[in-house]
Amino acid sequence: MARMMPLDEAVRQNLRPGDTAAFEGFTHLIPTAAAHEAIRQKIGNLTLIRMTPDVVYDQMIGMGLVKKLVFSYAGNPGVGLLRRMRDAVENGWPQAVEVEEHSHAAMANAYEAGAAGLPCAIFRGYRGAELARVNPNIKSVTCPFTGEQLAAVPAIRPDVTFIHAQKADRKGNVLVEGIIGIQKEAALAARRTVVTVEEIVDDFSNAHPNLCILPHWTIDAISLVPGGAHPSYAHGYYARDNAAYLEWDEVSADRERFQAWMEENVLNAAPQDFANRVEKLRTAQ
Amino acid sequence: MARMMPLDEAVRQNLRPGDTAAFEGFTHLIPTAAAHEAIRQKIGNLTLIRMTPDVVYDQMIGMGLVKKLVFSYAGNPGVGLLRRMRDAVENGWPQAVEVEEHSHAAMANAYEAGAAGLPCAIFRGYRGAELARVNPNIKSVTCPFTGEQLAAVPAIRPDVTFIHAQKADRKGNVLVEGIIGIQKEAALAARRTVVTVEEIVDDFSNAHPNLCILPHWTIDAISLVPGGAHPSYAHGYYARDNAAYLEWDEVSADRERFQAWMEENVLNAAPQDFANRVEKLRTAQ
Amino acid sequence: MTRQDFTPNEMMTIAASRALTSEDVCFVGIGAPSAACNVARLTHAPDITLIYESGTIGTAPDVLPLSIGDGELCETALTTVSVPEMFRYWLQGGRVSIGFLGAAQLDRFGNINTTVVGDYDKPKVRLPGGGGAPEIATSSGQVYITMAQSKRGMVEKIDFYTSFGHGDGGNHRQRLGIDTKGPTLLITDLAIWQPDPETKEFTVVSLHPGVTREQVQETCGWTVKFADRLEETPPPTPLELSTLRDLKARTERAHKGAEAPGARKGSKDG
Amino acid sequence: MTRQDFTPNEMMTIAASRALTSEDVCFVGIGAPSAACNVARLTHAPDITLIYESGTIGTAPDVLPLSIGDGELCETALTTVSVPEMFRYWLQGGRVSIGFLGAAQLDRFGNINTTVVGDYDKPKVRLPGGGGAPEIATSSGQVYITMAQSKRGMVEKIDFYTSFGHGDGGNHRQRLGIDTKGPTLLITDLAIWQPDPETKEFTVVSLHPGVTREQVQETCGWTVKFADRLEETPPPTPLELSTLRDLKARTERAHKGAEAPGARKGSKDG
Repeated sequence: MARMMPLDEAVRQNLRPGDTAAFEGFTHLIPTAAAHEAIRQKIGNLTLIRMTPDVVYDQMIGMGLVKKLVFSYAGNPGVGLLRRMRDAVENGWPQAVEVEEHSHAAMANAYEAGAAGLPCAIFRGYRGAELARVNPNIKSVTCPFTGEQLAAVPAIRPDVTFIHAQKADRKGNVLVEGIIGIQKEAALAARRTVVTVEEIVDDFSNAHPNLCILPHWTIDAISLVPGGAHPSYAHGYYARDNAAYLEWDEVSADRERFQAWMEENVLNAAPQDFANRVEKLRTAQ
Repeated sequence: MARMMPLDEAVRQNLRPGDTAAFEGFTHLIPTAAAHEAIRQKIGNLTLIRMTPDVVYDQMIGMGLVKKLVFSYAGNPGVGLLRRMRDAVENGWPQAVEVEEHSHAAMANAYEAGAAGLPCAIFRGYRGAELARVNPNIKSVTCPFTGEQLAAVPAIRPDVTFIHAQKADRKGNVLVEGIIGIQKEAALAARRTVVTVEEIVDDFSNAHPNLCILPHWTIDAISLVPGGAHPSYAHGYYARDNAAYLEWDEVSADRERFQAWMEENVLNAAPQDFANRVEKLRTAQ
Repeated sequence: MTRQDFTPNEMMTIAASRALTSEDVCFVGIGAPSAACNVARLTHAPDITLIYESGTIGTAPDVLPLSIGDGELCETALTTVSVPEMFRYWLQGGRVSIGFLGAAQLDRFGNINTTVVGDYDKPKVRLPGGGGAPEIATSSGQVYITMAQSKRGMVEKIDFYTSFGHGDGGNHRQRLGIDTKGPTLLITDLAIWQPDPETKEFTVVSLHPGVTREQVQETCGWTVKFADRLEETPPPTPLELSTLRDLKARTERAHKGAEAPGARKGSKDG
Repeated sequence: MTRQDFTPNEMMTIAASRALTSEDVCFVGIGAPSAACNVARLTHAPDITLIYESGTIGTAPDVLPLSIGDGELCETALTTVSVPEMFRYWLQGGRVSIGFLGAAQLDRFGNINTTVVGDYDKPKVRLPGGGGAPEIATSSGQVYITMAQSKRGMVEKIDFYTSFGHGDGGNHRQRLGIDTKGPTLLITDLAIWQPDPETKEFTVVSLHPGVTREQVQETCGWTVKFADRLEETPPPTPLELSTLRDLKARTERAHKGAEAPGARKGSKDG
């Protein structure tokens, strides 16, 4: 049952050292504020899951909070590689990170299976692809009707999923719009779900009946954090800060510059700082 | 690529004797006009698929056009049994109908697998249920990670699917709203798809980005048939004709009364008659 | 025994409604379950989440739907999802606390038949089939069943296991790997039944006002077990009764619909 | 050889755009493929359907997205679906005619590596990984690849088979049960390549204006095969060139974004 609370409390109550956690968002609605709060609280030893780990996972890895990464595309979208992740994987700095790597199709199906309460997902995938050789969590199943071999992966069931959404209503129902990505599945697949939102409204009574809405009883905590997806964006609220993604490529290239940036922009910052960061990116509503 | 054409032509071009056909609609948006056109064209020897065969399938069975029925709930919704189907199954009148019976969960998953291009669907189902004994198309698959036995059913891939939708735009994109049921999956799972619509609009440029829209290149033929879902309903256009469902229980109770009713209301009627039938049921738009 | 100012059917619906709470997420079968769930919502359980298999989540219909997918359900829902999503994410996903089913045939272990009377291949009566029930019965946290008693309905042995209750009783569910509770409550027009903790046989725990043990036995096809401490179901309160009757009256008016030629009055739980 | 008024990169993008038609349903990778697809849409293929893996179907962005999920893609799309639906119904469902991929490493049979340079467990360079590519490569009707030539990129043997092209050549796809055509076209900054009908080895069929065989060989890590009848790629038309340059200029302006502190100019195909 969704409870409204400040973000620090929501993270403290729902993310524990050693957890398997997903901070999901497919380019859009990335829960940056929640990830930064986790960094401030120094919750470590995490297994992080995400289809498209980008800047925030680069930051968590660089801060030494990550034991293992489950992913399908690890890049700074449109810019290049993730330099902190590379440093961890290639050089073990600040600590080695174990990698479980999939394709997007596999992870999308695995989240879907998690939301659907199944132990595994089957799909037509990985044919001729070498990931099946290096990832023991890629197996196969034979269709009992046609004999076709299909790829199988275990369902994803995070201990906790964090997502950012546009709106919650007063009861704690949550609305996600635009590029909805994998958020619904990631939220439903998790044991606990925390949502940061741009806005809290009275109700969704005028919303179209077929929108992506998570009922309040599927969510554990909701925190109001305007701008909380920056530098990603919130459809209808503010645009993507492409410049910040380009900047990250430079910041993350150097260990000391990275640490100074984190000190200033994360460790010594707070959830309410996000509102300022998107001020110039706000779109006409 | 969707082509706009009159309903008689759309049915003639896309439904052939002996086809496996789905006229889908989950209480809402049932493609009655298309089914009536198929009856007028006397296209027989059909294998009909539908989760919830109701009045229109009762009519097609009673007219002797159906060889086999694949279904999960065959009833006059909220009223009772399907009397023409009972007469066919119990007494072979006007001809025997073969039955392949599933649960809703199985058929929903099987359509989903059809839309997803998979040969089969797996789900946690049929546990302790006797349908698995009488239906050879219910098998099982073992999860390669947990060892759990899951139910498996073959994907549904109709030769042709008919659905009714609220709107098409001029390019032939189709919008379905409200109780969207299984229509998207049924349309995408089929080799050919025919859509009847309430209305043709210029474009969907003001529609919410996450609505259920079928792109024009997934559809073969579109026919404008206002009222074409009667006695079911079209959300935003007209209400369900509950009285007609109650009436059907009486009409279908007697073979001769059934035949007279079909003569008058189907064989000697035309697609454009549907607009009149919903006139009194129209809701404020 | 005094004359009651309510019918056995009304008592059944109201007794069933009392078993539901605001915290429940209830997968609602059409007919008697639908009436009970909505009476609960309109009285003591205003925050109950009602789910219909057509995809509507958190519905609050003003009139009872005739079908599982009436427009009213969508218009009043928090959200409406596709049917595959309903069965995958919401039912199979383990998010339903109560599956509420009716039955054509029921046995003492809560196994339900809505498929055929007689042999499956040569049925005497071809019933509508299982619909959502086979998986509602195994994926919901627990299952409530409601039906009017009759020897034809409550039978020693059902003709077909459409949906699994407690099977042959005891730990039969666990033996099949089913980890949900199954039928935990049966509400008829005469009594409230609960499964024996060991044998899982439905046992009468409460008689509705004015009902005798003999009446329960006469309308049941198996030898009825009664609990040692047999309660009397509290009669409907004025609020419960007026809520149910108002709901039924609104429903009847609505279902007459547009007065199409040949329209019959009223509806029938199907 | 006269001085060209276009760059090799522009020629590459425009040559790639010409391979697309209004009837295509194109699953668009970010970077060079995205530019080519949008030039096609803005010139000779106005009705092409562009799909990005973020869920946007039928997009018509005014500027090129920096990421696969920029807001522009959703705002101009016919509809936006969830990522599982994208990969299940649209890609795996067989509805994509052209999968358009870039590559970090490519071999002569169209196999692609975007995973690691060096050993998988101890990589010299950890690349971003496959993302959608492994299934785009096998579920799309055919695959077009576009990349700038270099000995580091076009190699004798790739370090990791991220996505399967023609494997070891010949009928290797069929032997694995893959029934789609795989890579049928490679467009580089120097030439157009097509697989040999038998061996499936990429063969140069057209040199871009002013490019020599030697230049192609010098920037390719394997011994290049040239077709017997080697064409010259028609140079960009004024319309193609202005369309591409306008698109790039709009994109550059847009990606500077809100002039956040430390913002760098321009974007980079990633």
